[in-house]
Amino acid sequence: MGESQVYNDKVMEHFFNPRNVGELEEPDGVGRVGNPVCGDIMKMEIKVSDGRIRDIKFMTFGCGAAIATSSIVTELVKGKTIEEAMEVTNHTVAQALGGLPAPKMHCSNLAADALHRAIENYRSRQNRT
Amino acid sequence: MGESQVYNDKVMEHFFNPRNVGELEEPDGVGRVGNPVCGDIMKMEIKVSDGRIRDIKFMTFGCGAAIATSSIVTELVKGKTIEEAMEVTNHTVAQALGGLPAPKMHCSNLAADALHRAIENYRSRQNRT
Amino acid sequence: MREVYLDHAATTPVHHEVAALVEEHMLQVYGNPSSLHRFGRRARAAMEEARERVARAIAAEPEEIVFTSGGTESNNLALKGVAIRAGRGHLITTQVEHHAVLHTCEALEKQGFPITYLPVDRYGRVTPEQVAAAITADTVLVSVMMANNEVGTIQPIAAIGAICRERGVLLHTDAVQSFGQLNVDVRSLSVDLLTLSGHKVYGPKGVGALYVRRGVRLAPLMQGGGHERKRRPGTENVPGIVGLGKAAELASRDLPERARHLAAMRDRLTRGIQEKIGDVVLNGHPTERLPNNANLCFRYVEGESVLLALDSKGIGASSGSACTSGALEPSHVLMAMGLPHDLAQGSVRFSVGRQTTAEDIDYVLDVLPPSIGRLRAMSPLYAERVPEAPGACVTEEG
Amino acid sequence: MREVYLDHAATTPVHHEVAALVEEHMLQVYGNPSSLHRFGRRARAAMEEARERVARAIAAEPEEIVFTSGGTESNNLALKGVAIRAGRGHLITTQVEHHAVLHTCEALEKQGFPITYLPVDRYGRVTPEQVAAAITADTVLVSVMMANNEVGTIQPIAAIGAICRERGVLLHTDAVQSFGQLNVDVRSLSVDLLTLSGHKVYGPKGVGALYVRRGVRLAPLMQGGGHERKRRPGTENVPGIVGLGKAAELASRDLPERARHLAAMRDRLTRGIQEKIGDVVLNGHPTERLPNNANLCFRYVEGESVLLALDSKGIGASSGSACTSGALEPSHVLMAMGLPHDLAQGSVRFSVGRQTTAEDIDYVLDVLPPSIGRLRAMSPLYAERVPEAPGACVTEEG
Ligand SMILES: Cc1ncc(COP(=O)(O)O)c(C=O)c1O
Ligand SMILES: Cc1ncc(COP(=O)(O)O)c(C=O)c1O
Repeated sequence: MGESQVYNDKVMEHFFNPRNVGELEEPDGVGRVGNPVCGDIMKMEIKVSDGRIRDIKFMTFGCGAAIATSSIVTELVKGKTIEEAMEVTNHTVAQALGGLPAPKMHCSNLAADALHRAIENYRSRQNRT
Repeated sequence: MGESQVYNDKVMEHFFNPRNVGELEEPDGVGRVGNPVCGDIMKMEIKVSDGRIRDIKFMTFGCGAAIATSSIVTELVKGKTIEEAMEVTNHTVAQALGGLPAPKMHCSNLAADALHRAIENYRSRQNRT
Repeated sequence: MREVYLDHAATTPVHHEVAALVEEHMLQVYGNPSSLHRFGRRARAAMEEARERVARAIAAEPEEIVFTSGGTESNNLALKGVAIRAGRGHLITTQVEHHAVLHTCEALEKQGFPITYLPVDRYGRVTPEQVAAAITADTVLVSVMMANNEVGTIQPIAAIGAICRERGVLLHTDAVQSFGQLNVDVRSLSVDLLTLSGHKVYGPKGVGALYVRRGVRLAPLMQGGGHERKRRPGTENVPGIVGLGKAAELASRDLPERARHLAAMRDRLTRGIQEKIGDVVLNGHPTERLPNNANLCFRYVEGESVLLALDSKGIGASSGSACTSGALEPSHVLMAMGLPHDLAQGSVRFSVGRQTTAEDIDYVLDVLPPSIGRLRAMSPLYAERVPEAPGACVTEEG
Repeated sequence: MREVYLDHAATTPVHHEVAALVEEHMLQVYGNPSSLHRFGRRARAAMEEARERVARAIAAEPEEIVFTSGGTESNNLALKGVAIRAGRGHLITTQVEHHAVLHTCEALEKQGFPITYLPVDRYGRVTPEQVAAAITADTVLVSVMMANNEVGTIQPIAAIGAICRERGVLLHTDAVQSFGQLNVDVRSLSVDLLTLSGHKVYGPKGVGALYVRRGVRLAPLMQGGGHERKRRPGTENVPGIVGLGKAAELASRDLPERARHLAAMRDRLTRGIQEKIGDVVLNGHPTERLPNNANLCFRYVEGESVLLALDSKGIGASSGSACTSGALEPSHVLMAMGLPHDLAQGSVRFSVGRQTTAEDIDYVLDVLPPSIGRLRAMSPLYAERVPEAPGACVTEEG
């Protein structure tokens, strides 16, 4: 194993170079989740047109796993249809990162939930208009 | 303490150079004791004249303490009156050696007993004649 | 890359004089101290010299020192040893003890020993009055740590000791973190049992000691040969014990100088951080704390992410105790001090050591602000922050 | 003066490669394996490599190895761990186990676990049939040592293992003495738990291991952090563990060569003694014995006096086990083998090691005959001896 990290290289890469950090000017949907046990808080904002996620940004308060999962989920769904995005699960996210340490699987792997909330928020706004 | 021995120097000296080892030609008294727990066996033979122990020899099967106590007891009583010799106790013997390790105090410290047996044996022979 | 180790509360590098002695004894003084021959006697003499050194360092008698495999075993032996020997009885401890005490208490609780876990104030302290009030006619043992491993808070052991003596109750203190940083004197503390661990004072891992005041009887944890006056069986770890003896000697010899150096480095770090990074809170007692400990919350960011950032720059620090840093539960110590459950794990513990230099600290002060900045920039809590509410570690949003 | 160490069954000098690794890890790889940072990860990696080495040496999986503070703790953990976890049940062991097993059984007996102590034959052996006959519906664990530390007798563990598997009973074996002398393969032995100790195989003191077959659940002996998969708390003794790993690797790599050398030295000694000194009896099994062990009775003289004489010439040997050589009780092993109570302590154990040379042996053969002669000359039993009665160790006189 040598000096293996707690997290694999891909997780660390996303932690140190997270994609799509920040907030959107006028988001079409906003999702926010918090895990009361770990204290992680994630916010996802999406820009949707023609049923596709054209832009996405996140803000995360949390551990390495929380930040890396947020980052990769934005990469996974950018350009995807919202139906495709709804199929992304926390499990898909962990897989895309090449795995997470066992205790982090349930605790800090909320990014897909945040995304789904954002999509739901987008849909509810659509319904309202 | 440095590399202290289990036994002090005096005990070791008596162990390595025991005084009065052997058997007498025609002993006036013979004493034998055995400790069933340790398996030590001691034999004391005395030669008495004018109420004094003129010669004494021992044979011992036993540990370092058993041999050293046998040796010193012969030294202590040689030339003494048998009354004086009867006053020598196992405690006197241990003291004369500058002390014995605690577990050896009761177990391998039988030399005075062997001596007393020899004196009693001498006395009983006297009575018989 | 430069490497800076600031996790001395988790474990310390072995002092080179200690390491040399340990190696020498592995190769040269290899006898079994129970053997009667010269090889055994040399080993026993080395071990007894080490026992004298440890005893001297805490003002005890050599016969009062029992060598163990470390702090965990010493704590288990102290608590179970007294409780099991008594057969029944009530124990008192605090909510901020090390797991080696807390989990042992829980195990004893399951065996029918009632336990009182005293709460602490926001600095992590108990008062002698709390202990006095908790003592009942059934109390057999009080166990209060001398200083906390996570936040460094020092407990008023001498005052607690006086109360326990008066009430005829035994007192154990876990001095694993204090030894080498505070003056540990079993007489003036009035303790009956005291735990030490080698690897926290530049000694070897896998060796510790329990001070057992003369006359205090313990049931052993294990059965085997009659080693350590029947209190701890097993062939004695002579090289480790000799190493502990040397480490103890050095710890007490160098105490004032070490404590001064530790405090200077720790203060350089906290002051620097507070100057360069806003919204930082120091956990634990402001003054009654170990000289080497700085436990900090960087508001709006989570602890582990700070540790990862530090690690990537070669800096080793920890969140809470090393034992739990692999787990996800928030620190029971910070929780007991009243930090909210979901945020208690946002703390970072820096613990400096005797070889920590000003350059090490300055390197941390260079590296840390941009890392915190980067993490805050992606924190929703930072974006939404309200003016600082003093006292709270991190502002929870609704 | 020439010094010859022939007490390798009590403990062994640390192999220089092992000592070098231990020192290196004390100074360089000082992190706490529970820490997440690089210092901690290096320590964990070193520890896990050691775990793999130990596992490989006994044909186990790394997850099946629990590191402990030594053989005594491993034995306590195995027996109490199974018994306490089961809550109730019957245990079977033998009368010739090490005190770390026997006294643990006695402690369990006091807690209400019935124990069967199997008797042994005059060579110190139990049979698989005895074990089979002793197993009841309540039996939860059988513990039989692989080879005896005093007389070197090897037990038929593989056959016992087959019986235990068939009957659904767990089997523990104390392989402290066997490891490095016999092939120890947990699969072919069909054991569920197996004890190792570092210091008997040229590894460090204060570190051992317990093999716990996958799926076997144990109650821990101590409480604390969640180390060693919750089976053994306390900061891991990384340098010691690394040392044990190396020692285990060397032990299995060098096994055939070592065993050959040990047997050659042992045989040179016993043959020489039997040629030069009459009335000598070899205790233990004539062939099913450890290659390094020669346990002898010199008739008509007592064991300790022989040891003192040897010690004065620089030779280290022992009577029975090191643990009891300070005590006066006769060896429970020799007693169980049927030697008379008062003479069972007349034995001398020579145990050769990997560095023992023919010159060492020849030195003993020079020094020993006059010493025995001198002691016999003052022995009343020798003076009164009757023609040799074969088989008995020392002739008791009426
Ligand atoms: C306060 C305290 N007590 C006990 C322990 C346990 O000591 P060890 O790791 O030597 O078992 C530690 C450290 O781990 C500690 O910080
Ligand atoms: C057979 C046997 N089991 C257990 C032990 C105990 O091992 P340790 O001394 O490492 O506690 C020993 C040696 O002392 C032994 O010979």
